[in-house]
Order: sequence, then structure tokens, then C-alpha cells
Amino acid sequence: MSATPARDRTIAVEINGEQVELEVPARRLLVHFIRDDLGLTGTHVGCDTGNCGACTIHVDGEAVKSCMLLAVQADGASIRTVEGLAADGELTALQQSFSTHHALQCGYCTPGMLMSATALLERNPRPSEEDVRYALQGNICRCTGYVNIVEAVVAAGKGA
Amino acid sequence: MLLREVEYARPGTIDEAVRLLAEHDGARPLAGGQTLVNVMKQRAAAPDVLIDLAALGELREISVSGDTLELGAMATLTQIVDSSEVDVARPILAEVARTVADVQVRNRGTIGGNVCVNDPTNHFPPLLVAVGATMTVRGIGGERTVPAEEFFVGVYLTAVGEGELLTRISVPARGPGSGDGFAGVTIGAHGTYIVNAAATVADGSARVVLGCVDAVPVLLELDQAHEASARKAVEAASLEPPSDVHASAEYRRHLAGVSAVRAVRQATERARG
Amino acid sequence: MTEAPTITTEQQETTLQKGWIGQSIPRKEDKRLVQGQGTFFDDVRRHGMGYVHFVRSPYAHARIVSIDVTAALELEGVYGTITGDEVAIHTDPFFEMSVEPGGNIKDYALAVGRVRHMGEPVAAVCAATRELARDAAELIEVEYEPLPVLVDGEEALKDEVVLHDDAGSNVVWQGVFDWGDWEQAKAEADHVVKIDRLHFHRFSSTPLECAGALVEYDKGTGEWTIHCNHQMPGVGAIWMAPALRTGIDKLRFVTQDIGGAFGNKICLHPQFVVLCLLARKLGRPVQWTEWRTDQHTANAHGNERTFLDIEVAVKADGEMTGFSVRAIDDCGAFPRYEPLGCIIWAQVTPGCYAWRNIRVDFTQVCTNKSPVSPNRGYSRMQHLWLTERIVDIVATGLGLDPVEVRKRNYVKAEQMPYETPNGCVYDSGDYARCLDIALDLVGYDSLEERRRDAESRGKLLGFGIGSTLDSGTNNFGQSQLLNPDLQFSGNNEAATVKLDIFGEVVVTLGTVPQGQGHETTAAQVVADIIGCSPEQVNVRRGHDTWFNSSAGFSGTYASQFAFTGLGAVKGAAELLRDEMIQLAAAVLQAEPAQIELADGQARLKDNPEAAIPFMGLGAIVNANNAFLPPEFNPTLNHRYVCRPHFGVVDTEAKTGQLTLTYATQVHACVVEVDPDTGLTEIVDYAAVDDCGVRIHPQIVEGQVHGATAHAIGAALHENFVYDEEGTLLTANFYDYHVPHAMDIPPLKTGAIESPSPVAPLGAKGMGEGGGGGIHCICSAIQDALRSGGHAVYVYDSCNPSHRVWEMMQGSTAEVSR
Amino acid sequence: MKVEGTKELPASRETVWTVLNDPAQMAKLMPGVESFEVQDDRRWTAKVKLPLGIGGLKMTINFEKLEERPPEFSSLNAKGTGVGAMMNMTTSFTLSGEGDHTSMAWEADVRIAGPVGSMGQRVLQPIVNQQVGNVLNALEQQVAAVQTG
Repeated sequence: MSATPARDRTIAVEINGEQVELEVPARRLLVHFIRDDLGLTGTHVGCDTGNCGACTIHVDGEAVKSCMLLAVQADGASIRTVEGLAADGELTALQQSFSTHHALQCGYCTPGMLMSATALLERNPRPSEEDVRYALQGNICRCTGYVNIVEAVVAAGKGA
Repeated sequence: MLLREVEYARPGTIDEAVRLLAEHDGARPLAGGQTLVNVMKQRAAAPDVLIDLAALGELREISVSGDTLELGAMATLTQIVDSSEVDVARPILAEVARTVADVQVRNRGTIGGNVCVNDPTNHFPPLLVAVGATMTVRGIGGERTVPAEEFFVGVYLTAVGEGELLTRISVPARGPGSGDGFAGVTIGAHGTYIVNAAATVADGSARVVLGCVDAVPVLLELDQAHEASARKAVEAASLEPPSDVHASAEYRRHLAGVSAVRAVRQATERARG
Repeated sequence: MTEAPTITTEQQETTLQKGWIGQSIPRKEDKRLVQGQGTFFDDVRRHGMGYVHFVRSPYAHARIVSIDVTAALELEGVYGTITGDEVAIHTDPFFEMSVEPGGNIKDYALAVGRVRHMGEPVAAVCAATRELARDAAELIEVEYEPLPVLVDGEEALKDEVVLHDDAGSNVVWQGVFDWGDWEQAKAEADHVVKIDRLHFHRFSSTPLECAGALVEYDKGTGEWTIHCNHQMPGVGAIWMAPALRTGIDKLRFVTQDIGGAFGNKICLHPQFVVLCLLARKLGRPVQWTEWRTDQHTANAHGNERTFLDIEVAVKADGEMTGFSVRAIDDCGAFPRYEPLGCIIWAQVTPGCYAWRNIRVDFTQVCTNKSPVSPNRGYSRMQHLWLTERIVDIVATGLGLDPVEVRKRNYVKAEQMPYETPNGCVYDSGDYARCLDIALDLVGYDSLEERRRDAESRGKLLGFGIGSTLDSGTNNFGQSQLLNPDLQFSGNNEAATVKLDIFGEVVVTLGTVPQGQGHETTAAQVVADIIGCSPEQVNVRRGHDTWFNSSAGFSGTYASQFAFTGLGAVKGAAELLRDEMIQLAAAVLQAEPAQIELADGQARLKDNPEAAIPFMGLGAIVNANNAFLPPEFNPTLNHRYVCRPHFGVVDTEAKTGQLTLTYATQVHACVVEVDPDTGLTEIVDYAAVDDCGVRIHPQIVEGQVHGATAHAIGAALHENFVYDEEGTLLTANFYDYHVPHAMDIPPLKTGAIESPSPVAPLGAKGMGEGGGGGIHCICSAIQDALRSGGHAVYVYDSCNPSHRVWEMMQGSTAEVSR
Repeated sequence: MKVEGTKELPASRETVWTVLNDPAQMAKLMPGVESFEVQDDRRWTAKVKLPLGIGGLKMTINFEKLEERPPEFSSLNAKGTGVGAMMNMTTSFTLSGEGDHTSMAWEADVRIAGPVGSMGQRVLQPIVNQQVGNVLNALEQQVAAVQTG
């Protein structure tokens, strides 16, 4: 990455295991790069202030809100989106648990929730209810009241 | 949600970053971006050039040298939460970092960004004043240090001038018989502060610093680390806090007293061990 | 008629076993949604599409002096613009439902000559990228001349500042409802409790997905296709087509997955008309995504309502015989879906109580705030809050026990079906029993012990109840109680079910699901009727006008899917079933009575070996039909319209069946208030639901959770607050705090089932809830503060820490008796 | 939002009046002025960038003199247009005092409309106070410069 300021950049990212190289304007948000430029529409936008977490993805293994990063900031990074969870079409235990526990209604917040919860489970495979609520604080759901989401993540941790 | 045109550079060294900041009018350092990118999304403020500090690995380091905890300005809040150095030297920093926004924001947001933004509701400005931190600022002409008490100049304004960069925050390690506290009232759990207060107690005296009641953190020095003297000091400070949708000036003034007392109580308990 | 209800609590769950109905099967929607494979409107792309950005007014009230789009058009990549002047030329104002003066309001898709609320669109621009569209919007120069601003509903009555010159008054609608004999009830009362003022605040459900659409115009046919998340396309088309001077046949609405709506996606017609005009003008598909700040400032707020001069007639033994109230409803800058809110509340006129004498003087006004739109619990929630506040204030004022006074005044299970003073019929329910379960769940017995424990920790403990009804299935005829000239009455919903060549069962709905699991529950109903597994039933996602499965009032609103939506599915499935049986009988040379449908086959009841799989039936009719006799012409493709029967409303007495089913939700909670800060913490919470037969208990419980979370948010945080300049101070999720996972306490739920005698499946609509959480939290805060020696009544529906603290400083509503 | 105060200046009323009523000198008082253009003796325009730590807030401000009674009273209106914000400010000052001492009583009514007005409420008051402080300090310096120069 050059130290000369520029309005457009060619960036290279690894996304869900695939290498992508594309020119983007410096002002483009990572979430729009993912959705509009790469067509990975599983990552959603629910607010314009970084509060809702619907756009949560993993950058180099950490959960981040892709509406609070510029695409150029991700140059050289490895990205995982919801589409990368069940890469082989087989649902992860967490995804399955979400369905079993009715942890989603409209499904709009779900990709972000799954990414936050996946990051939690990777750090802490057996989270308590309190751990889960703490880890999901940055993800707003307007349908479920969180009850079943918390249940689903705890259950996924127990391998249930 | 959609930003204005902006130029972007990612320098590889601090010197290069400082040079770029000095060379380009309207250039701003981009740390974690958890405030800056948001503000740019609203197009409320629009830097012309962003100097991304992401590649400056040395700014991410957390270490202890002697009795001082050294925090690189680009250390993320998650790093601070997880750091064993912080845990040993000044655990209040991790404790407070743990309540800033949410996991995703803490993963990107940096301590340097938190203080350089100096939003009156931010956690670290009052805390760093309370613990007596020293800020190291690098400019094209070299380095200078600024005590935290003098670092916060106004809303969104700090002692970091045009073409300068905050590089390091030095925090004295917690001494024996001392204790730190932090209290306040938020909008929702771990939400934005309506009022907060940080306190450090050592040798029977206390420093209490109030946040969200003025353009900059308000420092109150107490001869005696008592709840009553904290209450009195807040009253004597004749605060004129802003009113907004979450709190009238009167309610904020009241909460300043409550928060100060609670922070001092916590710090005192910890000082006792 | 009524079976003994079953009880479920968290620990133990028993359900009616009726085949697939009643089972919490995995939702059909989930697999795609957990993989990010849902298709929401913003995921739809078209070649050559342009992105639209609206230029919005920074002022709450101003005259538009001029709009200059020149600089925007000069920007490279800009496809075109549109302003209010063009809109006024190419469209007609939207149809208004009110009588005069509100009926004279002229509401166009863009501001014409004047802006009436902050964020009101004054122009739109279309460009090659989202960012460019916003760049261009910044270049559109609008000169405003600010006008005096009106932000208070009571102030609006003075007409010193008038928003709509065409109406000549800020009053949209005014009327008095007088049922029973209030004057006599008051004269005969032992106590008349007076409450000066209660205020139900502005908030909305703020679905996580904002509004938006991609609109394509077909020049050759003059047809528009609107890929969107409108939740009530039937009514959307009724607004849009006349404004666009076209027929309803020219508007095709397509919805797929929708990220929540809660009523807030009903009034999207102004923006959509702008998109239609731009698509036609520019000859390309145009796309608009609303951002959160836009959603908050200019889309859909819930109705704000102030209740004044409340009087309640109470007998010495605690029986409440009636009440009288003056209500002022603030609908913001334009009525849009209003004045329907002026009558919808009347579906629950006496709340859960047996009040027979009720007088409501109702006025709706315009102010310089965002227009309102239906919002979960629409209009009934405000009124139910009033009834619950009344009960608690009366109980406190007269020293009655809040549980006992409720039980004494509730409509009793043995009175069901119960006709209210205004002619609505509560179909079934057992409110006292729901309350008992709720009390049990929150450990009401140990309350005083816990109160002492809280006191020892410096906290004030409070207990509260919210008893509510969720009235389901709207009778549009109630609009005639507002405006007798309106040609709306009844309701309807359509569905189709067909059996295809290889045995595929395909269902299309007129409803517009936004998370309620319609694909799953419709499949359960069809599976039970035609004898197969829900997995075999393909319920098409979303709504498409071209499905031919929509009716005039199609949509998802008014807690009515269980009745009309599933009623249509059931009707269509039964037509298909009957035909499949006839066909099988013909092929197997048996009598229809000998045929049963089960396991994906049609077979002889007494000889299951003699069976034709669905594939066989589908193939015969669709592909191999030469041998069928000419007089027998099965289609295996059926459309059914569910038309509930309401009868005609009485516009003189203002009575009638305004709705059909009444689900019950009784909430109870325990809170702890910090007397130093005014912060409220919910320490125990229970919601008990009775919606009759539960098609899918897990979905029902999910709706209860969701409605509760909305209510908790509204009760403690969510508030659209304006300053006196009409600037919205809570325009984003920073200042408009919606609950996150750490804000919501663990919720306990319970359920009983009192099947509806009128609903096709015994199932009542229940998705909206009645705002029970708001009522019980207000009630609990009042209890907590009083236990701390503060002689206050909770007078506002939103009680963030500052208000609770202010109440403790002595400011409160006046109550006398 | 209304703000008001008084400022004591060690200069004659005439000196202070000159500084405050000469657009060119006035430009030096305002924070972050990037360009300044005088239309006539009653109207002028400034492009400013309020220097905030998160990046400058850019605005074009049109000034119009409303009333003046030299060397005692003057009022003017300032309309600012920026992205996401419209600023409307009416400000006035009254000078009194004898000899080399002037007392300036000032007041300003500032209104911010638009999204920034929504977002900035809790910081607006401190920011305005801060900017006012800057203006007053600059005035002091400018007055001193005029006196010595």
C-alpha cells in the first residue's frame, strides 16, 4: 500500500477463502464493497451510525462492523462473511442452533449476529448466557427480544 | 452513510505519517476509525486526506517500563482488555475499556482515537486525567509530552496540533495503597455516558475527574478521599453542564455528584485492598 | 366450543396435537436466512440501474423559495433529478380518508411549495453510484424561508400556525364517541377519580431494514415493477395508482424477504411514486435505499396521544363503571394512513374490563413532525395504556389492590363471547387466569420480601401489571365511522394452492411476511389438509402482484394472518383436497368417501395399497389428461379469498364489529429503581399469551418476546423528541436507544389456549401484542416510587432515568378524587 | 440557543467599533476563515472551516448587517450553509464606557437545523461557548494590534 495519498486504490483481499483484486474509491465503505462490488449480499446495513451490527464480518479473525471501515483499510486482509460460514453447504452448529431455537424471525440481523457469535465461540467455546449477551451487545435485533438468540448461542457452545 | 471524496494513504513509518500530515492540508490521521468514519458518513466533517496508521505496528505496543505503563496510541480497546501488562499495572484501564461500546468497536477502536476525538461522553479522557497520564505527541520537529490535564482543550479538540500525531500514552502503574474507580450513568447497559466520573485515591487524597459536564474533563482534587468531600467538591465546582434530550443541566449536575461519590467509594475500597 | 385450555410455561410445554398444526417444526425460511441467502430489496440489481438520493428539508416548517438543480445535473454520472414542481404536474395528490377539514389536505410525493417537517423530501436525484447520488444531492440548492413551527398537539388546536392552508385548520378529524351513559355512571359513582393529563409518547418499531425499492418501468406496457418491502401492497396500490393517473393493473409489487416492518412499511407510497416518476423519466431502473437517519426523521412514527380531563366512575366496592376522556392524537405533518387511528383504538374500547359507559372526545391534529404510520399495536396500544394507567391510578388513589381491582373488573371467562359497549365481540379468553399465571411466574407471593431486600441494597422495588388485548383482523368498515362516504368495508386475503406435474405442492400468498414465518405455518396448514409433509409444500417467498393471489386488502398488518391469511390458505387447500379426492376416486373407480389423502398419496381408506402418489395426480391433470371424461375438468389449482364476516357498522351509534379476534397478553414485571439516578432495572418479567390455537407455538412465543422487547424499549428509552424548532433530537440509534442483548432481562413466558370460535383454525392473530410491557413497567415504576415515599403517578409512557429522577423531585401529574 | 456575556476591553469605543465593523478586520476574529468576500458595506460572505479534531466542519456563511448606531450598537445576521447543517445566527453588541475602556455587552441566538443539529445537541453548547471564547480572545488581540499599530 502506497504512502502517496490517492482517491482510488487497487486493493487485494481474501474473502471467504478467495483472492480478490479490485479498484475502489477510497471513500467506499467496506460493506458497500462487499455487497455492491462483490455481490455478497448476506452482509446487511441496518443503520448509518455503526450501532446495529447487521454488517458484522470478520477481518483477520476479528468481528468488526463493515460500515465503519473503508474498503481500502481492508487491503491485504482476510475477510469472512456469513456466506463463508457454511462454505460447503453444511450448516454450522451455530446456524443449525439458530433455526432450532427460533433465534431469527425476519433474518435481517441474523448474518451479523452469526458473525459476532461465531467470533465469540472461537474465543470461548462454552460461553455462559452472560458472556453471550456481552458479546452480542453490538448487534441489534428488533424481532426476537434476544431471548432465543442467546439460547441458541449457549446451546451451540454446549454442542447441543 | 456515503462519504465525500477523500484521499487515502497508508504510510509505513511514523516519520512518514507525520510528514504526510504536515504536507497535506486537511489531512487527518485515521486510527481505528470508529468515530471518524462515522462522522464522515454523516458528512458532518470531511477530511481531505486520511493518513491510515494501520501499518505502524510500533504504535500498537503495550509495555511496562519501570513504574510506567506505556500504551501505543494505536492499541485497540480489545488489546487493552486482554493485556496482562494492563491487568498488572493499571487494571482500571481494562475495566473501563471493557465497557466501551461493543466487541466490534473495541476490536477496531483505539485508545489514541478515543482520547483524540475527545467527545465529552468518551470514557478515557476523564480516566486518563484521573490516573495522571502523560501523552506523547510527535510532530515534524520532534516529540513533546503533554500531561493529560492539559491535553484536552475543547470539544473534539486536543493539544495535538495540525501535522502532529499522538503516539504514546504513559500511565503510572498503580502504587501500593492506591485505588481507582469509575462510575456514571449510561443510556442502556454499556451505552453512551450521560455523566461519568473517574477517581484515583492515594495516600488518603483523591483526584476526581468528571466527564460529560463540560467541554473538557473537569478535575477536582480532594484532600481527603471521602464521599462527603467528593460531594462537596462537585457542589463547589458550580458546574454548568449542557442540557440535551437525555438530561437537563440540573439532572447532569446531580449525577455528577452521584458519580463522583460512587467513583471515590470504589477507589477507596480498592485502595484499602 | 371452548376446550379446556392447556398451560405451558418455560419448563413444561404441551401443545394441541392436530397433525402438523400445533407443532414447532423448523421454519422453512431459516435455511436461506442463516446462510445470508435471503433476498431483501437492496439485494436486487438490474442492468443500468441508477441510485436515488432524496434532498431533505433541514427545517420543520418553511416556504420553498426556489430549487436549483443545475449544478447537480452538471456532475458527471448524474442521470437526472425531480422536484416538487414536476410532481405537482405529473401526479395528483394522494387520496385522503378524512372528512373536512383533514380531507382537504393536499399531500404530494414531494414537498410542493412548502416543507412541513424536518427531513421531508423536496427533490430527488438519480446517479450512477450511491455516493455520486449523494454528492449530487448536495449540489441541489434549495432556498427556504423559515415559518413558525408547531410541535405540540394541544398548541395545534389553536390554529395560530396552520400547516395546511387547504384545510384551514390543523384538525384532521374530530368526533365524540359516547357509549352507554357516562353522565349517569358518573352520577351514580361513589368516587369520581380525576386525572388531568397522561401522555403517550412518540416512538416506532424501527425495523432493522429500512425502507426502499428498485423500480422498473416498462415503456411498452406502461407497467411499473416495484421490488420493495412495502408490507401492504394492496393499499399501497390504491394510493399510488390514482396519484400516478394509472390503473392498479399497471403496478406490480414484488416483495421477497423483508427485514421487519411492524406497520412502519405501510406508508411508503410518497417515495415510491417519486421512484416511479424517475424510472419513467430517465428510462432506467432506479433504486432507493432509505438510511436510518431518514427513517427516523421522515418515515414512520407511532401516534403520539395526549389524554386530558380523565374522569373515572368507581363504586365503593372497587367496581369501575365507566370513564370519560378527551384525547388529542398528533399525527405529524400529513395524515397518510390517518385518520384511521381515530377509530382503530375503539376495537378495544373497554380494554380488558367490563366498563359499560365510556365517553371519548377524540381529536387528531397535524404538527411539524414526521408523519405517523401504523406501528405495532397501532392505536389500540395507546388506548390500552390509558386503561391500564387508569386502573393503577384509581387503585393507588383509592387504596385498592392492583391485582384484586383487575380481577374484579376484568371481563370474565364465563361472559365470553362478550359484547363491548360499542358492539365489538370479545370472542374468547380468560384474563384472570392469564394474570394468575403471570403472577406465579414473577413470584408475586414473595414480593414484600424482595422489596425489603431491595431496600437493604438502596433500591426501590416496584411491581406492575399490563393486561392487554391484541385485536386481530381489521374491519375496514370502521373507517365509515370516521367518514360515512368512504367505500371501504370488511377485509379479505387471498391464497392459491396447486398440485404440479411431479407432485409439487405450490402455495402463493397475498400476505407479505416480514419474519412471522408464513411459509412455515402455511405449509403446516396445507400439509394437514392434503395429507403430506410441510417439506413437500413449497410456499413461495413474499408477495407478487402477478401471483394472482392478492386481494384488495392484501398485506401483513392488523394481527390478522392467522385469520385471513391462513383462512385463505385453508380455503384453497380444501378446494384442492376435494378435487384430488374426486380425481383419485375417478381413477381408482371408488366413491370419494372411500378416498383418504395421507403420506403424499391419495388412497383407499380400507385398502392403502391402492394408492396414487401426488405425482400421479399432478401428472394426470397437467400432462396426461386425455382419458378424463369431458364433463370432469379438474385444475388442481385453486384460489380462495378469505372474507371474514363483520356485518355492517352503525354510523349513527358508532358501533359495530370492528375486528374479529382478541388475543390476550398479560404482562407482569418487577423493577428496581435507583433513587440516586432514576435508573430502572427490570429484575423479573413474565408475559402470558392466549391466542387460541397456536399453529406453531415457537413462532407465537417469538412474537411475544419481540413485542415485549419493543415495549421495554419504548417504556424506558425509545422516544422521538423534538426541540421547539422542530428538530428531531433522536434521529439515530445513538440517541434513540433501542434495547440490545444486555438491556433485555430474561423473559418468562406462559400460554393458555382459548380457541377462537370465529377463526377458521381457532387461531387468533397475536403478532402485535398490546404494548403490555409499557403498561406494566409504568405501573411498576409508580409502585417503586411510591414505596420510596414519592406520592407520584406515572403520567408519561416513556420513563428514562431523567424522567424518573424528575418525578422523584416532585413533578407529577395532578390527580384528585 | 442563546448565549450572551460582556467583555471588557482596554481601548476606546471608537477603536473597538472600527474592529467590529470593518469586514476585513472582522474576518480575522472568526475561526477557520478560508476566504472572505465583501459584497457591499452591509453584506459579506465567508467560507470557514471550523477546526474540530475530527476534521473541519465546512460552512459558507452569509453576513448581513441589520442595524447600526455607531459607536454603540450593531446587530447582524449570519446564515451558514454546510453539509447536513444550516446555521442561523443573530448577534448584537452594545458598547459603553469612557476613554480607554470599553465594555461590550453581546448576545447571540444560534440555531442549527438539519442532521448535525440532531446529532450535535449535547456538544453544540460547549462548541459554541468555545468558539465564542476564541472570537473574544481574537478581538482582544486585534484591538490591541490596532492600538499599537
